[in-house]
Amino acid sequence: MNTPNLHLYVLAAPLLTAFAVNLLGRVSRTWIGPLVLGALTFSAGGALMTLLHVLREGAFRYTIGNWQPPLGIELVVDPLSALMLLLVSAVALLATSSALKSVAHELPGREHLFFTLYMILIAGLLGLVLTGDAFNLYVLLEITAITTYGLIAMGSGRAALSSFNYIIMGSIGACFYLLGVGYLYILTGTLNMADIAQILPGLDAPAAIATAFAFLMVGLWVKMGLFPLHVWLPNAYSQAPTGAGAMIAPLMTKVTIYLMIRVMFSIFSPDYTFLAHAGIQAGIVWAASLAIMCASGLALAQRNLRRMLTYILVAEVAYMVGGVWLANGTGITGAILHIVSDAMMTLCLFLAAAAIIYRTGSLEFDRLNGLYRRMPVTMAAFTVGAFSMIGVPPTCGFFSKWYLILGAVRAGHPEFVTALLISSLINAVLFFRIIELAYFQPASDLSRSEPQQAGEAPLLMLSPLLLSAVALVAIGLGSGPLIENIIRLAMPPGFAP
Amino acid sequence: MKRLQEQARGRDIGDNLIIRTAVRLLVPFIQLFGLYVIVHGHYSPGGGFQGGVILGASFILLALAYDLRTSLRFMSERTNAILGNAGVLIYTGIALLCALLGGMFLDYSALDRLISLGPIEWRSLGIFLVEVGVGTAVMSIMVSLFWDLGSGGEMDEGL
Amino acid sequence: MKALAFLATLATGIVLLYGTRDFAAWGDAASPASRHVSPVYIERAVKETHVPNLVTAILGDYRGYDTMFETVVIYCAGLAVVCVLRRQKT
Amino acid sequence: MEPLLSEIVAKYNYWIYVVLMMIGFYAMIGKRNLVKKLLGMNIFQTAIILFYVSIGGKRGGGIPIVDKHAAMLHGVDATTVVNPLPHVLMLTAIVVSVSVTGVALAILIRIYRKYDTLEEDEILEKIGR
Repeated sequence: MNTPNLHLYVLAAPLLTAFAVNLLGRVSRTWIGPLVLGALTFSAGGALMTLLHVLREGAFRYTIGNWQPPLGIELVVDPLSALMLLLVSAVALLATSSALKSVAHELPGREHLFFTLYMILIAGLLGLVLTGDAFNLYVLLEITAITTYGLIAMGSGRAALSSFNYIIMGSIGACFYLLGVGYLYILTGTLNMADIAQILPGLDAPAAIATAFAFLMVGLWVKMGLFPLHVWLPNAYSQAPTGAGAMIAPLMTKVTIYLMIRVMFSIFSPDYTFLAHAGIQAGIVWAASLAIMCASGLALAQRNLRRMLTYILVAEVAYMVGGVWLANGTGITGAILHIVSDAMMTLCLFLAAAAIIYRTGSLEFDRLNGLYRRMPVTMAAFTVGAFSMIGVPPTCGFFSKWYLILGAVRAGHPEFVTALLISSLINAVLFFRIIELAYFQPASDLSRSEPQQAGEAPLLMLSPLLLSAVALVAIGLGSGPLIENIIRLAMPPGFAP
Repeated sequence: MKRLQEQARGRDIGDNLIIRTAVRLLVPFIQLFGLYVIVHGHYSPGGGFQGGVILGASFILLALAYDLRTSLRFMSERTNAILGNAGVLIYTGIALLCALLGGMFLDYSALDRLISLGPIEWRSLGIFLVEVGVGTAVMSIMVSLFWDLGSGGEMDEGL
Repeated sequence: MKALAFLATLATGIVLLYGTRDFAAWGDAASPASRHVSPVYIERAVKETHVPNLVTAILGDYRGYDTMFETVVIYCAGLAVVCVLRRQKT
Repeated sequence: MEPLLSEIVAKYNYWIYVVLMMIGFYAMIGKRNLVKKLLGMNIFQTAIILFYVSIGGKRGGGIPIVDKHAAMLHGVDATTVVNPLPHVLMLTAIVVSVSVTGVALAILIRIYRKYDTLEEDEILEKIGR
């Protein structure tokens, strides 16, 4: 099955399934599960084959509609995007099988609406990973945004207000991005990333190029929730329905960081990004270091597991932004490896949170008492995820952090090293507090009286959780070959791990 | 939402013989014009979005002049949802069909292998087909947006 | 808060205007945007697609991928509104 | 003063869009009423649409619909037709903006149902209580 269109079938499968889910789900709910899981399994398999194909034969470009690149829209399938394709489809597959249970529990009667939006969101993320056209990127960014607004607003409590704030911030981000693309279009007359990259160095327009670069970057930073621009993120992600949160949280920010890497290296050259404006590169690393510390500090103040996780997520975003802006091969390797490992560990922790919420109905810290006795398997997986977040050796969190720290040392940014170490320390405090609560404290009488509290989560939630925990260790142990065989090829020209 | 609806009912908005008659006369022509804008998109300003919005506006006008139930009588919620899905499916289906027939994604000239018309004619026809899909989807979504926003999701009286 | 918002707005506006310094004057037929890709569209679209309305030709064919996702966007919007507004049937 | 004035006159389209953009952006981040924020978003997006459409402008250019037979026989002179690409892009952006506005309005209706107000301060007060 080695067709040239395979990577597009990966994208088309969830998209077409979304419509099928909407049509058939009205008739009968039983169709939804098999359809969704089948399509995503197909996507994950296709993504794996695409990655193998790229590794074997090298990167290739694909023109939609058979129009030559500056005219038509071009897709870029290089090792980095193929890796992201596999990551997105695998994470989506794991998150979905857990979401099937929790959505039936939280939103009864609206599963078909939920999963239609959900599948389109996955298709949008896969499209974002593949695209090689600056404007197409905006359209896909808006697809992922609109589906996310809808999914978040389906949550209960303050979800509607959080979703509205997200709409305002997300629109600012997208509009800034669009302005940046407009400036580049005026200067170059094309929207194709590779074509822009070819024309830009020959232009004599420093002010306009700098403006375009600034607006593209700020737009993406708003979208990914880099620290001072993060205000919408914790509310939105922690109040979404658990099924949606478990996919949005691991993927949205990571894919946006991937887009930032694309913009920095595929539209602009590394030379321009890092060297054209003195002080910018060092300034952003400083800002990222501050962001890590502030976000970690804010995480300490939270009293709800999912809110705490979202603040850790904000800190992790700053890890990766800082890692990319370290401007050396080791830092960028660390950032790319951290995209993979952070997606997996966020997935693992959010899936554990989903399982806990499915059984106990709450994630407040004082309700977590005695969870190890009641849900041993869930909490074991949670512990693996927590260790990875802290950076304990056999898990992948350690290796990516190691590369980030090594990169920071080589680039001479002690403040970034300090921030990473302090943040790891804070993570250790955060997670050991929970582990202490859940392991040593006896179950409170309050929760004992509830009928639902006994036992583990259902198998459909438990198996993706365990798989993601195993994946954390596997990626950790296999990080050497991963870097050697994939990430080394995915580096921008002129950088080596 | 309920309070606003009470107010609207108290002032008899739209409950006017002239408006109702005029709307009843206008709606078929608006729909005809919408169809014209969709199918004539190749030769004059227009296309799927514009025509779809005009078609949707005709139903919205009905809902404004009468009430929401009247427009639901002309097009049920179920039909509307199926039309919306069908519109998007036409587009994505054609895109996928091109790929399955051995061309690139969205390469309409690949459809030539299905019925032989010549690749360039197929490009023209392909554009037309997707515009029809877009028009259907946009009409259905515009109507459903109005129904939902106008009645606060209740699908009863509307504004 | 308001002052901060005003300052941010002002800064954004100034940066945007500063960026326009390098642009060609409005309506200049020799500007890069009118020279690089768009003439190719104008000259070849009719021959390659048999559609005299260039906007339709580009929308439906050259950039059909964008348009496909744009249709999906509006479909999502309709669905999201239903998701948000319809009350749960109890 | 003289060079600045001639600069403004030559590129007045950018000045207009920047002013509109600033109005919208200020409303989005400075206003406390949720509907005003949404209106600000619409103004912002309109500004961007104007910006793009003005890029496509060409002095002496006609509409981007050509005579099919003449074009097939003799080809088209690119300078006589405005740039159609920004128009296409903005059709997409308009649809996106309509969609976002629709979703935002739906969410506002839900917020109003729950809190009975659309002033951000009052909502936050009600949540705090």
